Amino acid sequence: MNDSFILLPIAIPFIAGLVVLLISQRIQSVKEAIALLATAATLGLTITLYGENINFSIPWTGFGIDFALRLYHFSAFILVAASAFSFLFVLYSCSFMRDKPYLNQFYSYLLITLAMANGAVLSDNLVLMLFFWEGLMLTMFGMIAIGRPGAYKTAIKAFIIVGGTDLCLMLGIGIAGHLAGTMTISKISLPVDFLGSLAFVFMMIGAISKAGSVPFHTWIPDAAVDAPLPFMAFLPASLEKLLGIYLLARISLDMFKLTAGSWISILLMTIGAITILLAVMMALVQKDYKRLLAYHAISQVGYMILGIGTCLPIGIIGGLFHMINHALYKSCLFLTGGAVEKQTGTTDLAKLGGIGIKMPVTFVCFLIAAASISGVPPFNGFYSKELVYDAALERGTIFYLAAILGTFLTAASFLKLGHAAFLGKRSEQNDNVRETSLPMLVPMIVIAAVCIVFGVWNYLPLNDLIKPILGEERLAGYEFSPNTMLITITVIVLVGALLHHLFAAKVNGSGYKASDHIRHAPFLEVIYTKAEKRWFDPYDIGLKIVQGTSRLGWWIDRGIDWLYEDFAVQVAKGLSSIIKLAHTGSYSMYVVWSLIGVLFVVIMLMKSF
Amino acid sequence: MTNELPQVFWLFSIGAILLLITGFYCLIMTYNLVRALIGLEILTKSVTLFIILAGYVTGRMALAQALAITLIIIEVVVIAVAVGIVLCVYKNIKSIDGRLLRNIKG
Amino acid sequence: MTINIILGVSLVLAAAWTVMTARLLRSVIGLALTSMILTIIMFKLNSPLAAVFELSVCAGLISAIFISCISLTQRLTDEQAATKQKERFSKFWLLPVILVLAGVALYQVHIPLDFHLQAAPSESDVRNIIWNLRHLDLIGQIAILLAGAFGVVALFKD
Amino acid sequence: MLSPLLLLPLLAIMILNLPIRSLTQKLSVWVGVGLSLWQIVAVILLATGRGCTDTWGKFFTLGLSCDNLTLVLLMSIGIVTLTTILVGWQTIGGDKQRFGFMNLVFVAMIGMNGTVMLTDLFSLYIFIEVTAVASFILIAYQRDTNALEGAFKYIILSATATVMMLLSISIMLLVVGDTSFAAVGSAVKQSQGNPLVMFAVGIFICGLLIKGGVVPFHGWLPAAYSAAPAAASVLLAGIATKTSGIYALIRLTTSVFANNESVNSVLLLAGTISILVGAFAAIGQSDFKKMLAYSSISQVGYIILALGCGTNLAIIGAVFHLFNHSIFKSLLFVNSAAVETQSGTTDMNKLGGLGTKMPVTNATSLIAFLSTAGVPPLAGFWSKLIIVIALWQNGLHTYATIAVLASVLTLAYLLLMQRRVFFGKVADGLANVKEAGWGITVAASILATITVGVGVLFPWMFNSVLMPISSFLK
Repeated sequence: MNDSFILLPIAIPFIAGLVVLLISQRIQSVKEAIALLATAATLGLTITLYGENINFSIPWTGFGIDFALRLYHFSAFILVAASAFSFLFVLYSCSFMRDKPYLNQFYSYLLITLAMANGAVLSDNLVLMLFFWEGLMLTMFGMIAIGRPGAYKTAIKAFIIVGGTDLCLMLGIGIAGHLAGTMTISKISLPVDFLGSLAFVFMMIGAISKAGSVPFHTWIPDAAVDAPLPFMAFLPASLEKLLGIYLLARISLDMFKLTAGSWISILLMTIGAITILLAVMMALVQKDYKRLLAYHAISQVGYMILGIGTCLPIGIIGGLFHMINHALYKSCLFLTGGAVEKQTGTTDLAKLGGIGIKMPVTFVCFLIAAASISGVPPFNGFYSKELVYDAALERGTIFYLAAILGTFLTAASFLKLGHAAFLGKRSEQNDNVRETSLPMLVPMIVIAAVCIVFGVWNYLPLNDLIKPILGEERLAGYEFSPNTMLITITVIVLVGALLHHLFAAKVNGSGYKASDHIRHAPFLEVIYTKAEKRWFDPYDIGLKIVQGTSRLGWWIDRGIDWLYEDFAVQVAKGLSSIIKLAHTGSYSMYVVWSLIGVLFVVIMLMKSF
Repeated sequence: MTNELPQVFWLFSIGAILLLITGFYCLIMTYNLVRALIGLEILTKSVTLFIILAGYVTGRMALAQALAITLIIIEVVVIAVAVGIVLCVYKNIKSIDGRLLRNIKG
Repeated sequence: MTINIILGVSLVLAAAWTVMTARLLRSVIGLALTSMILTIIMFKLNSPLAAVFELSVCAGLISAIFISCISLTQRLTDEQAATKQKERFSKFWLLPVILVLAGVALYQVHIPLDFHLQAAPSESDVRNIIWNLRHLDLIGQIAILLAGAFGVVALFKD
Repeated sequence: MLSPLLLLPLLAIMILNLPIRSLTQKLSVWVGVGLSLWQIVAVILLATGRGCTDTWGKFFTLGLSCDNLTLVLLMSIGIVTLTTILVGWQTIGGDKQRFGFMNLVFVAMIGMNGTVMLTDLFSLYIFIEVTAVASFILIAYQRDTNALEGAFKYIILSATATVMMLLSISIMLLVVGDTSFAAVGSAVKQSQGNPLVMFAVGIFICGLLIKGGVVPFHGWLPAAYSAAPAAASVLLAGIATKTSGIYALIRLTTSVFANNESVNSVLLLAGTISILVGAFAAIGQSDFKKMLAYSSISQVGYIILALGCGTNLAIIGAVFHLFNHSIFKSLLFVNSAAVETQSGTTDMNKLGGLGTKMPVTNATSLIAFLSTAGVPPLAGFWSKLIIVIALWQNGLHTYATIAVLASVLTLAYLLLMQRRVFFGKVADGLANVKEAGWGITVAASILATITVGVGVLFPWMFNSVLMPISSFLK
């Protein structure tokens, strides 16, 4: 195969994106067809490229910065995933985005995003990667901005946060390049001394903010409401996670020599644990379908960062497996959200309810994805989380507890979501709701099916996709048989979550009759009765605590938000008004300034005499 | 004559420097637009004197005179255009007070 | 030398008067006077051609431009002029002080003039330099005169 | 091929002003378009090594010279003049008015072309003054009070600048006995320790800084840029002040005033202050054009900063940024002209939602602002990158950091501009706004294409086009 084929995954979507932008809005179907064709072609191409090892390099700007691309297991894997998701989203958008304004921009942004993402994944040069990375930021900005009329505020917030963290990434790249003496990623191998760790932390900030971790997450929930829905499913839910975690994995596996005991490992795990808990608590109190999902999109990143942060092969495998799983089920969830929005016109949970019967396929897909994200066996989320738990337990019980608590709360919130949206009493205006159209259903079904496949036959992705990334040497001596004890704990936790939901539903009086048979089920009854007698009170208190901490989390969340949004703006405004006051408009004043300037320059030049 | 040269040079240099000070003082302190232009003229005179002086003491009188003549021609055009602008200002706001020309600030 | 000192002092005095007098017309006359003194100085400095230009253009043309400008704008009444004069004095009393101080201070300084001083007669003709050696400056002058003409047309039309 | 760049516009003015006005008034615009296009072609020819024999120049003693720096500037003069003429065509009503405007543009063209080609300090003063006088009149062309205010401030500050420059020239005459670049250059090199020479160098630089609008010499700039008629502000902001101030500064500091440590530190400081003051002042503006004016101050700061760094790479960055800046800042001003003519205001509080009404203006403005803010892969990113790299390599880490951080500020205020003018709800009374006329949209499209093209092709241009620029550094 010709080496320059490696350029095509970047070139095809990019050119298609430009073409789509130029086509008139009136011939909508042509646009859709081009977008579909381009993504399909990219997908096919990346699949054929899978398994190849290609190094491609042409001289670029000088200073040792070449246009270097490298295709190997890891990047090929991410390429396939990104292309597949794009294809499905275009298919979905064909139906969802119809009748929405700015359509031409949407498709071209999506295609260019794909091109940039492919470029960032393929590049073997830090500066080149940065180039694509920044391009991604632009298209992201554009995509949020074309959502609702008020979306600009969100877009700017996202832009500032992402721009700021990209600045960190730049700094990190600068330091790393300086230390290593080369910008070629595959040649860099740095020890984690003072400067090295500094570089790592800067690059890590860039990576995890792209993945949407705390404290760089605040734009995601806002974007969830403002941006077009396929965007949410596409960027924050899947593509950015892929990229962010890809970069994190690259820097922690290849570029830096991390060991399990280093403080960076602890730092990563702490960030992971905090992200899991903070975001999931936020999710629990949400009242909007999309916002709730968006907070989960943040929370799940915590598992990946935790997994990679353990620096144990099992954890890394778990983190990466979780990354791909998360991309699957979270995009599926967002797609169900889009279907619900399209059919009912709202994503407010208070106005939804009981539409599960009206939209059975969507509901089933939702169930599968929700079970997956909650870590219910035998769906895929369960297996990846198991691996992360295993690694976390090995590194410290506290991380394990955080992870398992996160699972509990995740399950609780999804029970709530499913109950409120699809079950329960149906309001009158939802009586005429129908199942959504085929192009929207297909991606959901496909993704849900993959969720099951990756769950039941989990050795397939593990052996063929994930393990080659780490290589044989690192894996030597590790077994990946599930730990029975951990599985048991998980199951118990999940059941607990279910019970909690039932009780909460009952106490809140939302009439969940289906709880009866579970209540009298032979084994559960024991636990259940116990729960009613002994566990209930602590439970209630526990709920209060959870809500209290959620509130606290909310304040922290808003505080971080304030720092980005108001503080910086106020400082800039203050300085600006001082400068404005100084410009009085009097020409003699300006002459005086100039003369003072002249005096100053002359003194500076003459002081050596 | 020759031994007086530095003294002559320095004497007129002082004169030119004082003209410079006068011109800038006028430019800064006055509000009247025409007077600001008169300040500019004084500055120009100071510079002309400098150039002539430089030519005189280095013996490049012809060059200095050529430069001075060019300079005078250019400055007269600038002043003419400036006076035109002042007159337009007067036509618009019936005043040549510089304090009224502070609409664009900040 | 005495004549030189008198010339220099009167140049500065004329300029100071130009700045400090209240009536614009007198100010313009002061400017013309400054110009004339400068002309004499230029003659003394062996630059007759430039001196002629200074006299005809600066003392003549520019004064004419200024006077026409002043006559087109509103004149002050005598009372206004009187109050203006007071105002001006409160604002400009500093100028003579500065001038005297700076003059005395500069007179005390003897800067090291380490360049080659020579009062040689002009090495070539002024006209030769203007017309034959500096064509670029000529083009510039033509351009700026054109610009001035367009400017006058643009600013004074109708 | 060099002297025609001066003489053809002069000839054009002469012929147009023959007493056959009824004919020439209609022709003037076409002559302008032809002249600027010819200039672009001539530059390309010169750059490829053809047409170097100067047939006309034999009849004159002009002392013109041409190196790669000159070519870059001539190119941007051609492009910006072309767009100015297109915008003027659209925005200035009446044949007679337009005719006068075109004449002044030609004069400005002579001034700028002369400035970049000459080799004599005094001629430099003359041609800077030609450009300036043409600019004064262009600013005041429509005779509204604000424009007159801007023009008057420019005259005062510009006169201050010329006094500085002439003072410096007279000292050079005193020390050197001549005013040509070569003579002054060698004399400055020999007399490094002479305080008088340093003083002369210092005030000349100050004069140029005033002309270029660098903080704290920038007082005239916001007024002049924002009050000028739409077409004039394109010329002024795009190229006129850049040639007379910044180009001259680059030329003098690199080839005449011998790379000097203390000069460099002055430039570094002035550049940094300009970047920051300009950016912060721009954030608080509510007037479209005034924001652009302050942005111009801030961008010029980058050029000065790079110049202060003094290495070859930095100067390439400065020249490249000068070119880019002239393109994207003209583009922004063309867009402001479109907004001004269509909506009748440049007050951003009264604007909004024009994006849907004026798609071309919206798109090109987006490109221009992203390029200004230094977002890859547009042209502005590369020049800023080169500047930052050069600063970093030279050990000026603080300045490099400030330069990077300030580009975030640039992004912030231009984003603000874009949002308040083009996005959001359509403001009251703007429901019937339409896209600007073809002249403006064509001009905007040309400039946008150049910005994008240079940005995308940069990696391939770097070695073949950009690096050779430094050949003038000898």
